[in-house]
Amino acid sequence: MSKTLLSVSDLRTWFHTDQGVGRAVDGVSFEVRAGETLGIVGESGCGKTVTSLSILRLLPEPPARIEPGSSIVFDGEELLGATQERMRALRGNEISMIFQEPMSSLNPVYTVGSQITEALRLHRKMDRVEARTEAIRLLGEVGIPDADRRVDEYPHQLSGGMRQRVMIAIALSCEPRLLIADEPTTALDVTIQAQILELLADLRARHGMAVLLITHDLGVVAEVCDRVVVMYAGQVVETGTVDEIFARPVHPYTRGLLASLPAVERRGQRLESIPGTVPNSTDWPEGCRFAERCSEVEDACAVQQPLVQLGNTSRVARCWRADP
Amino acid sequence: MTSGTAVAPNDEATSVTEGRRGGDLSRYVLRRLVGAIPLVIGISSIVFFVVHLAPGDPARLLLPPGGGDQDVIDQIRRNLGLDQPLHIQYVKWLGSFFTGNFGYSFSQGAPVRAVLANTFPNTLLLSGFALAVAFGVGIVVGTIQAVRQYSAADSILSVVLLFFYSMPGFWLALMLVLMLSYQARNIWEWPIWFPASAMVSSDFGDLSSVGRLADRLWHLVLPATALSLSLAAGIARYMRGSMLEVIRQDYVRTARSKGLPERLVIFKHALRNALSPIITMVGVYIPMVFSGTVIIESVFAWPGMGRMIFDAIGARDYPLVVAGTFFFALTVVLANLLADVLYAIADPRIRYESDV
Amino acid sequence: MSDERRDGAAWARVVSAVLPGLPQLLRGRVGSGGILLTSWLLLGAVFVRGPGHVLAALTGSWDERVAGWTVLAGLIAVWTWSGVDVKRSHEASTRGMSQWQLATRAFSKNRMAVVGLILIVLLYLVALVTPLIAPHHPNEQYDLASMRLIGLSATHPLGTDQLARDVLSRILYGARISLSIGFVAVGISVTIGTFVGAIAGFFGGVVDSVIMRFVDMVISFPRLVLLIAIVAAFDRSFFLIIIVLGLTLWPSTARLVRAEVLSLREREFIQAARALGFSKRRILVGHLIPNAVPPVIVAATLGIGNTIVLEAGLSFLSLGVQAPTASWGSMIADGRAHMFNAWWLSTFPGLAIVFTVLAFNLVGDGLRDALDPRLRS
Amino acid sequence: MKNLLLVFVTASVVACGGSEAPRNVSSDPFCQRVIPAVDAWLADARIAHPTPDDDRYGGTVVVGTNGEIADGMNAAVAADYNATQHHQFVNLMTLIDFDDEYEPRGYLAESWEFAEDMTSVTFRIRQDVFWHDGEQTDAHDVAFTYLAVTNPETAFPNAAFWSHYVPGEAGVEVLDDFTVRIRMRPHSMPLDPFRTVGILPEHLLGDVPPSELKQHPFGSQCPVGNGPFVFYTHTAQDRWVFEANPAFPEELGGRPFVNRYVYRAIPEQTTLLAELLTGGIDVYVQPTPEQAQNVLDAEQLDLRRFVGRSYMYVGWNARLPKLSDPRVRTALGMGVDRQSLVDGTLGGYGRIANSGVPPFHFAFDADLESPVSYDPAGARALLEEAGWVDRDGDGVRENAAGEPLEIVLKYNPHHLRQAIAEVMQAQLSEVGVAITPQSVEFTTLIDQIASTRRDFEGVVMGWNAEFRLDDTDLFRSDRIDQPYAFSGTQNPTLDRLIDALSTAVDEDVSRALWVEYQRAIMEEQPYTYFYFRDRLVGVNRRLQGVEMDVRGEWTTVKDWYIDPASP
Repeated sequence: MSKTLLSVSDLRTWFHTDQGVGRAVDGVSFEVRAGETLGIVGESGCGKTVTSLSILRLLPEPPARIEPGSSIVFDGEELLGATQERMRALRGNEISMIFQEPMSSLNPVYTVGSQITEALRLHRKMDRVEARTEAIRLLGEVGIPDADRRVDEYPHQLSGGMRQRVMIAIALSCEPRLLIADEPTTALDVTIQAQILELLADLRARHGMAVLLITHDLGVVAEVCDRVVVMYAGQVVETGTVDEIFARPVHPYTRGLLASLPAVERRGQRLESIPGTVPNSTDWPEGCRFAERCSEVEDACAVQQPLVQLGNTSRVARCWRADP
Repeated sequence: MTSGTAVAPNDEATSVTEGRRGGDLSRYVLRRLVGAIPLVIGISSIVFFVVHLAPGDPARLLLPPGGGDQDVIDQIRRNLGLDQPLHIQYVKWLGSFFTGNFGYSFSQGAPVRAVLANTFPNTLLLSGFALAVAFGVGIVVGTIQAVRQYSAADSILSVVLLFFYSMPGFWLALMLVLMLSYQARNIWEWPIWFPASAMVSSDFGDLSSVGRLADRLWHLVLPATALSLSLAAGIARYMRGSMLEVIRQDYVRTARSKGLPERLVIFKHALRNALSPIITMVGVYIPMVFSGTVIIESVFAWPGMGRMIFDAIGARDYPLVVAGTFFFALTVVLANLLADVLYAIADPRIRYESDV
Repeated sequence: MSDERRDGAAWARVVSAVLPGLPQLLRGRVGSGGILLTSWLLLGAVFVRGPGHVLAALTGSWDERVAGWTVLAGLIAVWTWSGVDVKRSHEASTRGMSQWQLATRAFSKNRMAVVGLILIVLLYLVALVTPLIAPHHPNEQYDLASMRLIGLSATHPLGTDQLARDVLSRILYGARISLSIGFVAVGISVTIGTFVGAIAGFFGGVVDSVIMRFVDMVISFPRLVLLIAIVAAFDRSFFLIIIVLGLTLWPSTARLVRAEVLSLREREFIQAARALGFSKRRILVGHLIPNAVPPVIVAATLGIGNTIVLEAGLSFLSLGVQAPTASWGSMIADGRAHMFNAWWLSTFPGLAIVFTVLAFNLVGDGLRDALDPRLRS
Repeated sequence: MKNLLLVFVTASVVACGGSEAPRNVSSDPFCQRVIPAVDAWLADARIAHPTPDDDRYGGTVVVGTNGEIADGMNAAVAADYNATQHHQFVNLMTLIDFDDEYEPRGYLAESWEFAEDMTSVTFRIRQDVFWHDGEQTDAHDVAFTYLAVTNPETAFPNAAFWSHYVPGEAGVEVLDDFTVRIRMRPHSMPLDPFRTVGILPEHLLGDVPPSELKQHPFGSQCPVGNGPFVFYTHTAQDRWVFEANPAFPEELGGRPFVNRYVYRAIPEQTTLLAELLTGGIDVYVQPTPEQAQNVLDAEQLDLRRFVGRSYMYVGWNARLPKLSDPRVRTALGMGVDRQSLVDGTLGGYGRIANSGVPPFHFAFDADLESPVSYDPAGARALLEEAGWVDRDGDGVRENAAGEPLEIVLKYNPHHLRQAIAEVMQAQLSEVGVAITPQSVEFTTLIDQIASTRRDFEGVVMGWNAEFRLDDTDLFRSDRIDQPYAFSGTQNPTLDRLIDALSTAVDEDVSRALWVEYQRAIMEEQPYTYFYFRDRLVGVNRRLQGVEMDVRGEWTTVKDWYIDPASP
């Protein structure tokens, strides 16, 4: 097993607002190993995006605050105590990130080229000409045709898929060891989605970087991930390899998610959905947070459940019925 | 996952080449200019009739109190061509207009063209300077306020700028005269004080060229301050709003995720986007500045066109009023056009399809 | 309900009966608490100072009646409102909040805006009860030879003016003029602007271009020429000033509403209304205009302040309200000749304008932040 | 964008700053021809007449007032006070001027002689006066000027000046190059117009059709005078700059002391005071009465005060039935405490007027008992007598028909006029008259009161009295439809006296008639006369040689000098 690149433990990112304290991320732990692809899945509002932004410390503080006791260790270095300067040295260089909305993630008033070269010149100290050549190369690498022309175009002249490719090029530019991809395909057409995922997988293989893929779509997870973290209401509810999770989901929530996935073998059946919505982060239910929506709820669910390791595997789940 | 790096299908053809943008720009400017002609002529014509229809007879004003009889008044009217029917005067005015002659200003005793040539540049200098200061201050303050939303600095800057904005312009101007001219020089004996009026000192001719530049700037300080302080608050307010919107945008987060220092994130990525809507405000602010000059030029005895038009209306100096408002309107139209062009330059997404 | 809470409620009700607004204030609701308490204190002071006066005013001249009834009705309203509010706030629980409640909450978070709002409420109350609190008649001239331009004194707290009139009383009466000019002129311009803008935005096409070209022209039009021509052509009056100001301010509202309607037009609920076959008029008046209201409210609030300043500018150009009626603008303009030797003449009305306009702007900014979800943090 | 604007602004500041002295040279062909000629002549004259070795010579003096010099130096079309002052004492020359006893003395004219029967006057012109382009000033210039101002096509504003002179060619005769005779009908003070109207250069304006004189660039773009100061530049609404004329005749005082005289128009009085206090201007013409105190308080400043020529009055429209009764008009005057206005709003710098005869006039009778001294009780009685009684107890009097005595009092926005209107409103309400002040923009107001519509009831106005008084246009019955017959009273006594006065040559006869005239006016009360306002001038003490009296602020401008001891 390769070494641990990123280790998040007991991460609590809370939002302090007038309406109360929103415990968006409430004690999340997981780790990413070098070269692997870890997926984080969950419905919107479960805290997965906040988790990813917390790693790069990109959340506006206030209102957000990473509570004491949390820890994010990247390659042996504790990030939560790091200076802003150190964080900037890491961002875009060691750890880079691509976002959900390719339409709005690129600055509309600068050319694609200048947005790529920015990171190159900052972190890799290239001069203007070198950076431009490298930018064109990167655009080619992410599959943009006519790269030497496109490099001078503005984001609005590109399609959504192309823009996401540009985002990936920016993220790749400094050969990061960890790429955080926050719902990279959600806003794209299905055909483009597949291309982008393929591209990501291919690049990971070539550059040997780890990928932390945030998504709500288990289908995506199945396609590209090695391991999965399932999040619900600010907490991790289940962890395991893709095969394990898909074959033997333990937590009722995970099962619910899987049931709502269209599958070839279940054609003709109604797709199931989980009733209800994720509760408000200022007002998590006491006890099991999924209890209200759980079809298998019992009295014991009124008590907060710890994460339980399943057997001697690396799998953990947060349900009292998960048999060890 | 075999050939993931295959060339992506060119799913959308949105590319517009730079060359076409350039061609669009000049055609757009031309179309706007042509469109502005009826607007400006329309405004001038309305002013022509409004001023003519206002009661009062300029010829009477040219008589000293106590003297004169109706014959003299009639003769003055004949000499000035005011005895002709209004439509004839209008046609004559239009004619003189197209020859660039603009007629004769009887309240200033000089051809309108000469009067405008002497006063309009002064007004442009004052308003240009005031606008530059107002936008400079407004943009800086608005940015600080947005970056530090709801902080003490945000509130204090708001209140300070709003305080000046809330002062009636003439009162602010007179206060500046009282404080920074009289009090500063005579009472507090500060080393720096500013002249209360005029564009240059009376010994201007004896100064070196550096001295002359300094003298002009020295005289600009009070009127430009008075004019710009009231504008800066509005600009800062829009800038704050615009900046607040922009710094919540994804691309600002992208910039941060690249590891850019905060300074670059704000001043390179956010500011340029936040500025675009501010640029179009030049078009809104120029008429405001021009209105402001009427009062400011009076207080500071600045020989400009705002004050000139006001006096000309009082004197029913029709040719001067009409020509003056024509140039004001023209400047406003050109400024709007300039603002739109600048906007388009600042924001590459804008194409000149419609006159926004 | 716990005992503690019930005790709290009882205590709050007692306090509210004596000092309405204090319970709210103590619970951190600066906005409603501040408004209730300061209004209570102001009106109460007026009443206590001369209950006889207040009662006599109820049957006096038109001015006095308004003042008298304002005091009585105001006191009762404040007292009841506070009582009801205290009772309700102890019963109510957190429910889902409407857009307006969210906005109210966002607004009351903004301390500066809340202070501005309290100031505005007080200003309007003062303007209404002026006949009961002004120490002198605003146009009463005392001895010209000995009483003019007297500085601050006990009989004339803010001094006397160039015609030996009491400056404080003139400022108090001037508040009525300045505030009504601001309010009515903006009312006129907002109404016109909203309809013109809504029609242009809704119908689009030729209607839109014609209207907007006209608006462009009015905006580029040197407003002053029009003002002077109108003021020269008609006899000067309070209403003329209001109309002139009202007619010159509408184009910006029209642009604002048009832009808003253009974006609303494509939104789902309007499309739905269309699909349901609602008439154009009904969509425009029933759906589009109400939804364009928030930005218009902001613009109107800011506009009132601007109009008060603009009126002062007109006074400087001798185009303001007719003497001897005092408006703040005309008081500064008349007092500016005495800036070197009787500073109080222009300073106090000037400060009155500054604080009023400041208050309107703070409230306007607060509203903008509160009503525009994009600016909420 | 910001940078762009800054570049623009800096560029324009530099562009303006880079030129020589700020001088507007008109592009008009006339000016293009004339200005180089003046410059050349002035350069020569400076060599020919070196500045005397005296440290009083030199420096720049700046005078600030709140108005422009409308129509500039063209004496044939300009007649307002500031313009006339500059014609008389700065840029042009008049034939005669007044000494400090207000007796005529020669100026451009060396001497003059009346015909026995007073039907003509013959002037001898000085032979050492030159136009500022080098041409000599002679009798032809005088004749040209006379023809121009008496030609109706010129529309000389003060037509009443010439009502006793023979207009046109028949009225003027050049006897030789330096002698000219002007014909007239015998009348009082026949020299007066020649004190006011500056002589114009025939060689420059002789070809201009009279009806185009007004529009000629000579007036405010490039005047060429012959007086002690040479025109240098004029910026509209800003300043006139004149330079000392080194060739000004020694006999008349020679070259002025200051090198440069600047006239500045500063519309805002607070700014004017600030400029005077901070040394931006040396002379402030007409500070407000309150500002006078600031001038007195400043140790570097000196306040000059002299009797003014202008008086303020309220004109009643006697054409209206309710104002046709002299008793009503008298009562309106009696109901107002005019002295309190003089003491209050004028700060004591003025005196009550009872007629249009100014205090400096030889016929002014200070002892004349006015029937309109402040007397509210008397006013009430007089109104009762005229049939105005408060019949319905609302505090306003009504006549027998029940019409209330309500009068709209119009004024143009000016603080002193507004004060009169406001004080009248307050004080006349005490005697049962409802006055409604109404501010009307000046041009509109003039139109309302001077046109035949006479759309007013009462109006606050001011007149400027000249040394030679002539109220024909105001009160003579046959002028009732002329513009300035505001009140429209018709009084045979006044008609007779006006006629007799205008032709009375002998001063003693004239004085007696004036006394009678003042009585008649007081009786008729076409106006409620308020006051003559003193002229006040704030002067920086560094400026010496300043003498000011009723002749005007600029009377001794060529003798002003900057105290060599001043910093």
